Parts: sequence; C-alpha cells; structure tokens
Amino acid sequence: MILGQMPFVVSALLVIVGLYALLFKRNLIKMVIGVSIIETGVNLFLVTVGYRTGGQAPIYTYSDPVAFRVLPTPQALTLTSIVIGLATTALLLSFVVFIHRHYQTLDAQKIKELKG
Amino acid sequence: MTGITTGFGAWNPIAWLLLFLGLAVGALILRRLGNKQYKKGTGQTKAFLSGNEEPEASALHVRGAHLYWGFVDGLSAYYRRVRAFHTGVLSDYVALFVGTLGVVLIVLVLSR
Amino acid sequence: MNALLHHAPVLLVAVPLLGAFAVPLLGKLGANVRRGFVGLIVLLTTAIAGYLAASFYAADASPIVYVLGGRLPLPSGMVAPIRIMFEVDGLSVFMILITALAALAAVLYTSSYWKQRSGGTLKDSLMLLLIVGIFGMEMTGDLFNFFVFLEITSIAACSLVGFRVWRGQSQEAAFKVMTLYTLSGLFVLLAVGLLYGQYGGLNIAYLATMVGSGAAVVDKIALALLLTGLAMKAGAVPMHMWAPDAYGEAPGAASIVLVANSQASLYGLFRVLFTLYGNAYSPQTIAWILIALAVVTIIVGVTMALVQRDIKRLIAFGAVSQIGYMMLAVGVGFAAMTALEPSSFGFVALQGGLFHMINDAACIGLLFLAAGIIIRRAGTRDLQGMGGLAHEMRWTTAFFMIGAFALAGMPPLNGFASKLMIYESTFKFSPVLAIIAILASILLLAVFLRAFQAAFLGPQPEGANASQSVPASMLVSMGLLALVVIAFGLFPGFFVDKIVTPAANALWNGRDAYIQAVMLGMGG
Amino acid sequence: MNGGMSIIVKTVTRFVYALIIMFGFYVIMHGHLTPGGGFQGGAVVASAFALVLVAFGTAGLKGVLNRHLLQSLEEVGALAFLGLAFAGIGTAFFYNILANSGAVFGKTDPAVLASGGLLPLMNWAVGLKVMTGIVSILIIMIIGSREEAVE
Repeated sequence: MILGQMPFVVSALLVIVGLYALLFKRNLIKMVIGVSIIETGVNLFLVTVGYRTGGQAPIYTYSDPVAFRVLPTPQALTLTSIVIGLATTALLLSFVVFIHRHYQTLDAQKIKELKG
Repeated sequence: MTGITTGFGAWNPIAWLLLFLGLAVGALILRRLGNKQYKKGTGQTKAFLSGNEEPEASALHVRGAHLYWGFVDGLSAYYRRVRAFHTGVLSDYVALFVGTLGVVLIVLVLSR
Repeated sequence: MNALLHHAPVLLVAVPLLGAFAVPLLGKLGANVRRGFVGLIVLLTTAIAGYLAASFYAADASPIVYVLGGRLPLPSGMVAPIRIMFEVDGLSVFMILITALAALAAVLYTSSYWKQRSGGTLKDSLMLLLIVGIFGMEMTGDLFNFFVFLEITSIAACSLVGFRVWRGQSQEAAFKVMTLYTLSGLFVLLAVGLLYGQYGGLNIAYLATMVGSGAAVVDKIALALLLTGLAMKAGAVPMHMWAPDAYGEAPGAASIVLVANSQASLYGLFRVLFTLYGNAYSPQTIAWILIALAVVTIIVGVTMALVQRDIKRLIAFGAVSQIGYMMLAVGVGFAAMTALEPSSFGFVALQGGLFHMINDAACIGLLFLAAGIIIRRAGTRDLQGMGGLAHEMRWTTAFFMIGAFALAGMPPLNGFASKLMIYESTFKFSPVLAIIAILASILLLAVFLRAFQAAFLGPQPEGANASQSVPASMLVSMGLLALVVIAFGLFPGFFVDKIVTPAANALWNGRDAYIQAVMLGMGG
Repeated sequence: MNGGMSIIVKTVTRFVYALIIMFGFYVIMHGHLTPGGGFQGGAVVASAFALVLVAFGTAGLKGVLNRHLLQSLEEVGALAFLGLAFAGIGTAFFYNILANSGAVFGKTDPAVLASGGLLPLMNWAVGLKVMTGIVSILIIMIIGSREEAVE
C-alpha cells in the first residue's frame, strides 16, 4: 500500500527539489534545470494518476480485445506536457545565452537591472 | 439606453455633457462680463515674484521625474519599504509566488 | 445554424494558427506580401469574432458547444465526456471581443512599426500565435486544453518580450517572465492532474458536476494551485513583479496583446471560481482571498506607478492596479452571489468588473501605443529626458490624454462608467474598500498627469530627433481604440446591456446552462 | 568545437547515426499502431543530427543543412498538419475523413500500416516539423554560443 504511493511521494519530492533549485541556486542554468525537474515531477504525477492495477497498455494492436485497458488520456497529457516542456526549456536556455552575452554573468542575484 | 443605473445611483453621460456644456457657456458669459481695462505687455500681465525678475519658462519647468517630489518624500517610509520589496531578483519573485501559494493553500484547507 | 456560425469557435483558433505557420513562408516573398497577409488574417479573425458575437447575442445567448473531430451527441456509453471541446458562453464571447479588439489594434499599429528593423516575420508569427493561445484559453471547455493554450500564450508572449535581443534588459525580463509563467503553468497542470485523478475527467462542465463529491483536501489543493497560478499570470500583487518587466520590455504593439493575455488568465480564474467550483467550498473565504489580493494590487500598483521613471513601466504598474479593480469587483460579486441571500449589488459589481476589463484593454492599449510613439520620438524611455512633444504631435497628445483620463475614471469617458459601478456596489458591500478604490483612482490620475506633463508639456530637451513623423497606421490604430473609449463612455448603458450583462449572467447564474450544454449532449 | 571529439566517438557515430534515423522514421511511421508517433520519431531523428553535431563539431553539418531550408520545411510540416485538420471541416475540425473508408489509409482491420485514416499522415507532418524544428534549434544555439566565444 505504501509502496503504491511511492510514485506520488517521488513526484512531490521532485517538485520540491526543483523549487529548491529555483529559490536557492544562483546560477541561471541551474534554475532552468530546476524548472525541468519540477516538470519531470508533474509529468511523473500525471503518469501515475493514469495507472490502474492489472490494466493493459492501450495499444490496440497487441492487446486482447476484451482486456482491461487503461485510459490513454494521462499518457497523452504527459506527452503533450513533455513537448511543451521541450519548447520552454529551449526558450529559457536561449534567453540565458543572450543574458550571458549582455551581462557577462549568470548570477541570478546580479541580474537585476529591472527593479522598483 | 445611454445611461446606466447602479441600483443606488444613475449615470447618464449625455446629460452630464449637456450640463457641462451649459456650465461652460455660463462660465464664458461670466468671463465676458469681466474687466478688459488692463494693458497687455506691461507689468499688469506679468507674474509677480516678490519683485524679482521672472525666470525663463525652461528654467522653471519641473521635469517628469521631479513631479510629486513632496508627496513621495512625505511617504518615504512607505516607499523605502515597497521599493526594497521590488528587488528584481528572480529567486525573490519565485519565493513570493510560492509563498502566496502556501498562504492561499493553508487558508483554503483550514476553512470549512 | 449555418456552417460558418457552427465552425466559428474553431475558426477563431485555426485561422490565426494558419497565419502563424504561413507567415514565415510568405515572408520570403517580401515584407509587403507578409504584412498584407497578416493584416488579412487578423481582419478575417476579427470578422469571425464579430460575426460569432453578433449571432450569439441575436440568439438567446445560450452556450455554444463545438466538438473537435466529431459532433454532438457524443457516442453513447461514456461516463465522462472524453472529447476536445470548445464551449462558448456569454463570458467567452465578451473576452473574444476584447481579444479581437486588442489584436486588431496591435496589428494595425505594427504594420508600420517595424519597417526599419529586420525580424518582422518572426514577430508577426509570434503575435498570431499569442492571439491563438488567448482565443483558445477563452473558448476551451476542457481543463487540459486550457493548460495547453496557457503554455502557448506563455511561450509566444515571452518570445515577444525577449524579441529585442540587442537589449540586455529585454532578455532579463523575458527570462524572468518565462520562468514564472512556466511555474504557473506547471501548477495549473498539477491541479489538472489532481482533478483528473479524483474524478477521471477533464471537461470543465463534467468536473463542475463532480467537484465536492471526492476528497475535499484534494479539491482544495487543486483550487489553491489554480487560483494562485492564474492570479500570478493576471498580475496580482505580490506576484506582479513580472508585469512591469514584461510590459515595459515588449515591443509597443505586443504590450496591448499582453494585456489581453493577462485578462485571459483572469477569465480563467473566474471560470474556475464560478463555473468549476461554484460554491462547493467556503466561497466566502475564496471571495475574501480575491478581495485581499485585489486591495493590495490596487494600492501597490498605483503607488509604484507614481515613482516610475520609465514611461512604459509607469503604464505597466497602472495596468497592474487596474487588474486589482477587476478582481475587487468580481470578488465582491462572488461574495454577494454565494451569500445566504444574494443581493443585486453583487450583480452590479460583476457587471462593473467585467465592463472595466474591456475599458481597461482599450485605455491601457491606447496608452501603450502612445508610449511607443513617445519613446520613438523622444529617443528615451526616461520621463526626465523627454518633454514638449505636444507641440508637434497633436493626435498622439490627444489620444494619450483620452486614454489617461479614461483609465483614471474621469467623466464622461468609459473608465468612469465602469468604476462608478464598482464603487457603488463595493460601497454597499464594504465602505472601506470603496474608499480605497476611489483614492487609488485619484492617485492614478496624478500618475498619468505626471507622464503627460513629462512627455508632452514644457520645452523640448536638447537633441530630440524631431524629424520623424508618426505613420498613419499608428494613428489609425490609436484612433480605433480612442473611438472605443469614447463610444463606451458616451453610451455605457447600451454596451452594458448588450455585451456585459450576458457575460455577467454567465457568471452569476449561468453555471447550470454551461454544464447542461455539454452533459445533455452525451449519448445515453 | 570545430574539431569534434575523439576517433572512437566519430567511428561509432558513423555506424550508428543512420540506424537512429531509420528507427526514428519507423517510430513516425507506426505512430498510429504502436507507442510513439510524430513527435517522438522526429525527436529521435533530430537526436541523430545532434549526435553528428557533437561528434564532428559544426563542420560536420556545414553544407549539408541549410537553416532556411530547415525552417521552410518546418513550416511545411505545420501547414500540412493544419491542412489535414481542415480536411474534415465538413463535419468538424480534425474530423478523420479517411478513417474506415476502405480507401488509401482507411483499412478497417487493426495492425495494418494503411489504417488509421488521417492519423499516419498527421504523424508524418508532425514528424517533419519536429525533426526540422529541433535541428534548427540546435544549429541556432550552436551559432549563438560560437559567436559568444568570438567576442
């Protein structure tokens, strides 16, 4: 029973680790990695939500037509969210490249020209 | 059709405009009744600054950043705090976001 | 129901999407072809939006459901509606009108703005993508697709903010905004996952029938995640820090679409509170959370605007404070609606808050567009370094004045009408809130007088490049918004009756209709 | 960066990259039958190019890939996807007109490549968009970081 809850615990831990990176790491690349880790945690959560004990993968080709199949919606959600995550990470990293070019630093504490 | 009623009051911009125009015309009429005896270009039309020379307009102009200096200075205790609050550091933005989430979460879960 | 009207909701998303994908290809044929194409796409989108709205209001204003890849009724034997759906009710149509107005003004303005600089292709593409995302958010009947469109707007908006790669600050702003947007998107996704795990469905109408029947804690966590994430994207203090950065650094025309984007997030918040959750969980608490956020937003937004030196950041903080007015009005409305005996002032508050949304889009849009011209002419964003522009830019001066006065709530412009509705209903609810709102509004007038005095009055500073004349398309674009401001100001009763009341009705007592439109369409 | 990596990596890459591309196309092709599809297959194909870029340095792809061509192909993929979605507008946007029609991709029996109606075509469109898109992101980022090194 407790083992069954493990994926939820792990995804919560991943979210917390990612938030830790965002809050306490000063390097922008590490902050991007933090965002990615939160994303992974959320994706893991979505996949776990779709799990049903004894359910078969919803692949029509090979499954027994009467088998107990899981609904593929959570998998579809996860895939979509992974795709979005790829775009987000790419965009964030390209901003980091340009920030480094202009500011000559990746320290989040020093990149604060816009304030007040 | 043009106005709105709020349940306690009403607002009709057309009526307001008519009233405004009426008052404006009235004000103009009052102004026409005034004294036209002053002479242009003499001391009668100049600003009186305790007998000092009037500086040029450009020297008197207060540029945007200095407007409301007194107001801001009067509230300097508030502004010091609220400007320090806007640090411009991303980590602080995230901290405020997550902090607000935490507060909202606690309030919601504790409410019945 | 004819074919065009039937497909109108999906065409609103599909047509700009087609434009966004085709622009880079057409861009190779030359800038004029591309510009004409973008104009055509946006005109077409606006026409579809107008047609949809006109038919919607002419009919009985009941929700329209569009099923992608199928038709109603859905195949029988389903427990939950598993289809991608668009659901358009009075509130959605109202938001669509706001977005269409912002898109039209932005594209008109931008058609000459980028003549000197390269990269217009990508900017047009991103702008259309942002419009796609906003329309999608406002129409989708599905919580997950709401997240997808939210992310589309995030990516497109942040690319626009960071579009000026030659400015370090714009990269900084884009990075900050993107991180926060992504985080809020992930929180929303987490909430979607929680609700899905609890009830096995994603359709908003279906979830609305189920909320409250599962574990209360899970529902409340999901609500907190949704509320905070969407309030952040709308720009509520203390999560508003990104807003001045983003609005300030985005190209002039993009700022107005970003305002529409913030309002779409606000729409999402209202949808979640009123339609999805209704009064399932302690609605008074939720309403007071909203009101508390709103009061802080109003005060901090307007006082910070007073001390800004960058003209775009000044307007941006003004925009933040206006978001507070909308949240205040809707919070009061929510509190009144879910009170033991609902009273009519709550409905007036809702009307006022929603009416203020479209007014705010027009006024803030006007100010941002005028600020773009001011910056271009004065060659600086610093209020200290500009001045005297009124001597040669009469139209821009007039438009800026109209926008500023309207936003600060000067009669007889539109801001006064909506703010009056907010003040009077809020006063009935709690006099202190109304007094704060009125004082902040007066302060807002002072803020914009400062910007006006700095930019337009006084002598011109040394070295101002007075040679450039304002392109006609920019004046037309600002004229369009100014026309809206004046028309809404002079005939508020007409517009409140026609477009605001259906939207307020959708929030006030439209929950059942929204649910039934989908649930009755399910096969037995 | 221009020199690339060691001889071992280069040799292995020569062996592997064609296989990776083939596997990617397989994933795209069977998207409607097995796990995978346009995005996954496209990402696999793009990873082959990424491998070549890492192993041989930027010189490896010079002349082979044209950034403008890639971006045009990406738009073509996106437009094809949208066009396929528009194909069903007689009933509804995204309506699958070919499915179960018995025509080209309309075979009704499962586990046949020519089934699924518009889905395999959409997978191809998405696959094209994703592979070209990711490769152009890679190229742009490499160009970006290289200019930085010059400064």
